[in-house]
Amino acid sequence: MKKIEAIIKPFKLEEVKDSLGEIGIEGMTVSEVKGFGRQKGHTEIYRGSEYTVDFLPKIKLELVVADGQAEGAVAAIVKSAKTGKIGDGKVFVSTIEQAVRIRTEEKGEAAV
Amino acid sequence: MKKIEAIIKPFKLEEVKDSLGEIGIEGMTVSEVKGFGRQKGHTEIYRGSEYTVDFLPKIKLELVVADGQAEGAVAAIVKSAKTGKIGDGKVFVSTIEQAVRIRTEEKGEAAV
Amino acid sequence: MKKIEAIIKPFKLEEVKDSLGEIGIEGMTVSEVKGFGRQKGHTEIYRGSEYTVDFLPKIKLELVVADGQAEGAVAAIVKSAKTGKIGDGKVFVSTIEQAVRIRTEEKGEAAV
Amino acid sequence: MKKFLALIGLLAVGSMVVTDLANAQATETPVAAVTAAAAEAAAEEAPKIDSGDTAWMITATALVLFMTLPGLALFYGGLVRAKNVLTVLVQCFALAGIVTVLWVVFGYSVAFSTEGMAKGTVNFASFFGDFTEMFLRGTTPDSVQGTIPKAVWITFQLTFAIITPALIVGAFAERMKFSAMLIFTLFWFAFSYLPICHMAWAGDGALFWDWGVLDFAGGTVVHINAGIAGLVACIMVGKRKGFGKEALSPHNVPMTIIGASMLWVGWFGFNAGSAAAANGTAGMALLVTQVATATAAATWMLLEWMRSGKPTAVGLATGAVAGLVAITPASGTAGPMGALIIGAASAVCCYFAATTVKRALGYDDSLDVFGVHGVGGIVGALLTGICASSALGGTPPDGYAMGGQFFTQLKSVIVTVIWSGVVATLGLMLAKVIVGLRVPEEVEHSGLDLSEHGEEGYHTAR
Amino acid sequence: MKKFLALIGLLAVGSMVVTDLANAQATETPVAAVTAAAAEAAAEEAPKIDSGDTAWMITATALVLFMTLPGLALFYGGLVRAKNVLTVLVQCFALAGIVTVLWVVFGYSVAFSTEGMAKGTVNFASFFGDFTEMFLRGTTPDSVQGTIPKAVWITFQLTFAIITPALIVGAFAERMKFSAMLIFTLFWFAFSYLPICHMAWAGDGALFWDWGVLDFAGGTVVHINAGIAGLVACIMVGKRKGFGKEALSPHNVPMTIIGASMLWVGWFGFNAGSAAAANGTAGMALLVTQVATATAAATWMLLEWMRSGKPTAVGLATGAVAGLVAITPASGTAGPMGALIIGAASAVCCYFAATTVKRALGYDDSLDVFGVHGVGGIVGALLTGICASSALGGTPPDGYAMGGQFFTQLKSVIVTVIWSGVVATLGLMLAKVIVGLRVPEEVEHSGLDLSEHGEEGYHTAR
Amino acid sequence: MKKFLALIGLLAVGSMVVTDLANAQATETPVAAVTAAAAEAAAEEAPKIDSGDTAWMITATALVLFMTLPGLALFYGGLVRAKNVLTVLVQCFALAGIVTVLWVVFGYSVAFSTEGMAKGTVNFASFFGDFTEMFLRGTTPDSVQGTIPKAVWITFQLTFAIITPALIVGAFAERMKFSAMLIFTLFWFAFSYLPICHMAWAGDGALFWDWGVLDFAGGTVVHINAGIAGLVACIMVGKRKGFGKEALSPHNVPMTIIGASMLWVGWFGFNAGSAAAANGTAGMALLVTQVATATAAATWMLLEWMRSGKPTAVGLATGAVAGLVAITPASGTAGPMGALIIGAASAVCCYFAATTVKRALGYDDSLDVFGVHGVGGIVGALLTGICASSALGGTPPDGYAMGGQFFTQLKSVIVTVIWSGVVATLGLMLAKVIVGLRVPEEVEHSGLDLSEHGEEGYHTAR
Ligand SMILES: Nc1ncnc2c1ncn2[C@@H]1O[C@H](COP(=O)(O)OP(=O)(O)O)[C@@H](O)[C@H]1O
Ligand SMILES: Nc1ncnc2c1ncn2[C@@H]1O[C@H](COP(=O)(O)OP(=O)(O)O)[C@@H](O)[C@H]1O
Ligand SMILES: Nc1ncnc2c1ncn2[C@@H]1O[C@H](COP(=O)(O)OP(=O)(O)O)[C@@H](O)[C@H]1O
Repeated sequence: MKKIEAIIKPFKLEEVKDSLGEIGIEGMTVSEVKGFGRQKGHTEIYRGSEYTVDFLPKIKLELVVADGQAEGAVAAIVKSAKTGKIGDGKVFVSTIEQAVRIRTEEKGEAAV
Repeated sequence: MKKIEAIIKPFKLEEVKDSLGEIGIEGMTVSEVKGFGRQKGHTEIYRGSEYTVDFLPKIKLELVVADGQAEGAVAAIVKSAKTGKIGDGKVFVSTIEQAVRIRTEEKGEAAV
Repeated sequence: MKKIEAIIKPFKLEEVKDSLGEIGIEGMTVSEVKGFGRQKGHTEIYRGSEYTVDFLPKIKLELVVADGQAEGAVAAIVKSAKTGKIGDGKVFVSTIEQAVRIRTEEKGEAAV
Repeated sequence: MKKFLALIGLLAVGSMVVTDLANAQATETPVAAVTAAAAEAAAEEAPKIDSGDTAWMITATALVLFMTLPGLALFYGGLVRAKNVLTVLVQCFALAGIVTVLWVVFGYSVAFSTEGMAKGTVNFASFFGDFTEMFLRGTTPDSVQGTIPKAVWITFQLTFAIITPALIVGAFAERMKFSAMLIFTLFWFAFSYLPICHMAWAGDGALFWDWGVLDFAGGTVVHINAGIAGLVACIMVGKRKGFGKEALSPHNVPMTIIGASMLWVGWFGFNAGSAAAANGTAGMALLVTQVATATAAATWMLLEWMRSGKPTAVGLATGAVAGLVAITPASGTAGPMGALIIGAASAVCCYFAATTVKRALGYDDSLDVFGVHGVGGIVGALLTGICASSALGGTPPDGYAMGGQFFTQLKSVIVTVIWSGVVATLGLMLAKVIVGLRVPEEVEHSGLDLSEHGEEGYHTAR
Repeated sequence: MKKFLALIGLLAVGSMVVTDLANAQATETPVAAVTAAAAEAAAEEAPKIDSGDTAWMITATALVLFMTLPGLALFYGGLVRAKNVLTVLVQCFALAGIVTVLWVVFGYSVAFSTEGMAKGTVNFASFFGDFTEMFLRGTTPDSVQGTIPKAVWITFQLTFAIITPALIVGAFAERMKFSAMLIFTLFWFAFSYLPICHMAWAGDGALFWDWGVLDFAGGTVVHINAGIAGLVACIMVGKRKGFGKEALSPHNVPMTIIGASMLWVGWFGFNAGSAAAANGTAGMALLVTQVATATAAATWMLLEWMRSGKPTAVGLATGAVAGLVAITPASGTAGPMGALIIGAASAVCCYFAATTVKRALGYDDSLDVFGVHGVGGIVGALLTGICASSALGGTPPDGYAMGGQFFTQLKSVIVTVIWSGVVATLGLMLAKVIVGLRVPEEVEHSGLDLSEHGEEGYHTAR
Repeated sequence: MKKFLALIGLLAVGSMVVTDLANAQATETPVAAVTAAAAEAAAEEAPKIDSGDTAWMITATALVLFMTLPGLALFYGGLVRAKNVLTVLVQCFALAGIVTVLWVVFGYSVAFSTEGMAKGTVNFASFFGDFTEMFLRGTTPDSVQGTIPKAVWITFQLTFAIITPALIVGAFAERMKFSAMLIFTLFWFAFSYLPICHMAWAGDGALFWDWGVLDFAGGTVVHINAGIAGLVACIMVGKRKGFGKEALSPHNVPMTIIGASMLWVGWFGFNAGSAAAANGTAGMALLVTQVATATAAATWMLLEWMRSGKPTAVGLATGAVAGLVAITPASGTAGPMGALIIGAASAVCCYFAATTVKRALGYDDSLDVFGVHGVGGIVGALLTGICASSALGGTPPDGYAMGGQFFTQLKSVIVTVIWSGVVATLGLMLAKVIVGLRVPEEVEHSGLDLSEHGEEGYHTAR
């Protein structure tokens, strides 16, 4: 199985979720993160002192899929998360050795 | 070493932590996440308009353990996190190549 | 490519970010987590009842780097995150098989 | 829902029957009784509106409503877990809405109507008013009560009727069904709040009034009454899942501090407003309220500091509320010295009630309604009898004797405890039969906000 | 910025021209008109300050400012997404600042100056005051208005002038530029708030006043006026990205509940303060405000409960505001029974306006300014005509006839709707030409707080 | 803890010695001095309670307490990082508690007792009162001060005594030990707040009073006094870790806005309440407070807009507070025109003090206590002398001459700056010796809430 981690712009979440749904992927875990990269941060002002905030709000998506689904999932994410502007984010793929569904104790691809 | 990631129901955290403690695992990192899966979301209402919220609050547990401990840890998590109802969550296992304890710069299994 | 995950003390974030910047690493993703380990938790008091809070606030840093950069990055993190006191945290390294930059669809090391 | 609506009807009919009985019994000539707070003023000639008294009493009314909305709602809301914050807010807000309607329909009349009352006579009318003023019939802009418009007096008293049931919700927070809460508290409102209010404040012929009980702003009526109902409720509803095992910590302490601060400020309306005039009594009530509250907060802080080395925010806030509760009945008769005593005593007693005693007995009074309002109310009611003494700088009523007054206070405490306890038990049994008291276990785990109210308190994601 | 400053200048000049015209027209002998609220009092001999009335009116002024800061700001702030919370707070706060300055410079004079007005004569002065009291010239600590210091009266009225434009910002929340908002609302303030206020309250010779319109505390002046401007604005500014597709959920419901509670409490100042005295009228206004608000909150709750099984916190709060809006014009003439009617009716109408109607028509009135203030204001204005009837326990004015009064009310509603609608359209066109109405799409995605104000609402990381 | 308790004892004894000296010196016939605010009223025949004045003053007292709890606590609480939010809230709350007790025990007496004072004579009693009214001995519901109950007057003044030390905590926020804070501020309260209050307001024979200083509501007593103590404290305690390197950003800007709004509203009690009556002076104080505050907020906004293109929420709030501070001493004598001037001037001066000057000098006044209260207080005190002129629409005192008055104001500013600076230094040295000023570095990193108070502000997990 593969684990796909995607860092995306927050307002793209619904779209990405829907496009994953279209290819039959309906399990994922989402967290709020802060990203640091080429996209420049913003300036905040506090009583006249400006300071730069480098970390921007991003959403991290984690989904574990069967090996065969991985490519399709990555493509779906890339397509739906793209705005073409800097800061769109990244997708990372790695290997998962075992998966267990807690409720049923099913293992492997049956579990994801 | 193995990395175990478990997505569980929030109110199960204490129990899971305790059952891991019983088998001697006392290091872990926890984060608040939102999960999307078979468990159907809930309906929220805002001035008479209902909308569905698909993402449910979950807790993600990450722990890195020595290879030999992995199986026991997974079993402990599954046992203590199970309610038998949909949405209990998943456990994923993958490989970690290196671990460093920052304080002492110990490496490998000594570090986890 | 390697994925480096580091759990550090929150107030060290700026320092770690800067020392990674010095060795040319300028992409990373950060999240707020709670850590459980040897560092003992604290006692909170609520109307005269004391209870122990085991989970301490930590910052998790995730960065994917080219294989060659991994060692340097780990060293930079360890150096800058260390206080020598318990609870300084861990660094974990694992393998990433694929990376995609969403904006450009660049793949592999070009994407990180 | 349907069951609930049916019940409302039942309640109304029930009250009517009760009142008809009352009227039937009342054979003596009706006496034009005046309420406690307005007594002095009314002693003078023709009733005329005083603009200063009116100005203060409108303000006091606003302040007392402010105690519930948002004061108490925030105080409680911050103390529960994030997944249940809205239940507490909704309960306070909904009670404010419904109790107001009931007050207009029959509440004011049942609490303050004086048909059939006669000084020194204990009859049905010593416990309940009747329905002569249903829908506030007869109240116009020109109606006068003492030196203020009657409409102001009615609204001022209404704000007390709102906060009292709202206080109770802290006891069973985080687990009771909203529908069960409504059935229980509205039943209790009709059969415990209204009669105790009547006994204490309806004037000559009312039970406590005739006994000479000193309850300036509602120690029995509000705090003991609510505190006991809370104790009964939290026991009958049962403990929260995880109680005693996990930390069920406050989700937002600043919210609790805001709420406590608003309670403190609003309480000036509660206590000084109970003079029903802007006079010396009101002024002294203002001062002693401030002194007792501050003393209790400081005392609680010292207790915590000595026992755990850490004075907490929740502790300071709780101490302040304990002081406010305890000075309430005494605020018309105690002086600054009495306020110091009452403040310190209430902090010590409530501290041990909410910590040692609660732990020992094992009931889960989520937000310490009994520990603070019940215990603080009793301590205050009893010390009121003592601190009225001029030896302690108080302003005793005519014919005051410390021992006798203490005993009188004690009697009223006992009656209130029993009355409220019985009515609360019945109300909870009723709610249990109709809708059941508790939410299912899964709901308790996932939080009541979503299941009961279809909302979550916070959506922090952007 | 520069464009904006230039515009402010323009506005000022514009108003001056208008007023000069007004003065030119005003050939009749000036009449010393008194404002609505102070009318009764002024009927008596020499004007003298009454300390009770003054006490109440200073307090009422504080209460009405409290409605905007922080009441309304919080009510609105909680309902938007976290990334836009500061825009709403800044808009309310900035308006409080700027409107105060404009009020001193020319606003009060344009609203309340009575030069050229004569009972029964419709002339320019029936619509606009003039500039004779610019910079509040002539107002000293000794100036008296009715039975209170004139300085208090000016400040009290100012707090109404602050909240009205602030109400509008809810309609276009989460997408409008701050600069555009200022241009639009200040234009609208000058050319819609001030004249409608003048028509309703400036005294003999003013349009609505002469018609005999009953608008005790600002149904036309404040709520319909703001509600219509909000409707026009949200349509012209366009929908939020994601509207109708995603849940644009409130980021902090407790914040909204706090705000609604503060509006409720502060509204006692708004309505009872509109008596300009601490008298029986103020007392009855207090009572009916409480009753209508509570009834509306409870009604909204029941509606939700029946339709979705879940009474929500936002629903209760919205219901309360609907009730407050609707009782506003009626609070000087309705009785408790009328308050029950107005409360229930407003909740039902606003509920359907903010849900069914809005969905059907598809405009994005972010925080339901039109649905609650527009619709609630119209329902209230019309029912004011009916509930003043003594048959419903009201206090009708001399010569009252229900049908005629209803028609009079209707006329004032129609004039307000058209006037505000036209001025709002012009103001928005002006803002569009000068700075453009909306922020760019990326800014809307990432949140207006950062781009417009260089700040984020929350930094939760330690 | 033990050290701390011992110190409290010491403080008390210290004050007693000082006062005995005072009494010894006071050989002249005691003069029945009246306090500033009540002077006019007292001039009339027999003192009698006026219900309107009383109504307003009870309300004003509630409003001023509201400024501290929760106003100031929230204003400050939102500006610190989440890990320190409770320290600020606890400090404000604890000070409210302890200062109240000290006020009853000796504070009021030391501040307002007039034994030994004589018009035109500078003696010990010009600086300190004595202990004749310890424990408020002799104050009953019938005691009258001017036209209000003395109990109200005492409580009103108490609320000023509470907020002043609470203001200081903003300067050393996020790093000072709670115990050190208590030792320092209570020492300062006894030896700087009480005497400066006495000098300004105790009546004939008091230093500033005899000089003819205009300080209507506490420019010297409250703001300069606190601002200087804050400056000294933040320098002596040292900078926060990370100051100047990282963004030490406010964790909850809405909380700060709520707090600022409450300060604004509560300040009507502060300023208009300082008339000690509901009269024309109070009315004008209400108006000028509103005008100066709004002008300052708008000015600060424009400054930010011009300099960085982004008007911020924190900026608007800070501007408003600057305006409130500056109008405080002037609120009894300035007119609307003066309020515009004072508002604009204070915003400009405080803006540069809190930004450019602070940056240049490099001290870490965490929440700009000196920049806003110190600088705003001085600007206000000086402009009070100017804006009292009738040429600017002010209400000058008898014998007013602009130059002389300006000089008099300046003298009082200088005395206050030196006095407060010296006492603060001593108090901090004392605290340093007994418990040390700062928390350890690790505690500063992990947050003071947990280590000092055993609590965390927020538990967001469900
Ligand atoms: N090497 C990396 N490792 C982990 N996360 C990264 C890395 N580089 C970028 N990111 C994440 O991706 C986000 C977008 O990256 P950025 O360089 O700003 O723009 P782009 O994706 O358009 O190249 C960052 O905010 C960060 O969260
Ligand atoms: N393929 C997946 N990848 C990552 N996380 C998943 C995946 N499927 C489910 N999850 C996580 O597990 C949680 C539970 O899954 P769900 O399908 O609802 O129920 P169950 O675990 O009982 O099958 C989800 O809320 C989500 O957080
Ligand atoms: N086995 C583990 N797996 C994942 N995270 C761990 C593990 N052990 C420790 N951590 C994380 O590292 C943090 C620091 O660990 P701790 O044992 O307290 O101190 P130290 O790093 O000094 O040995 C913990 O709070 C936790 O977040």
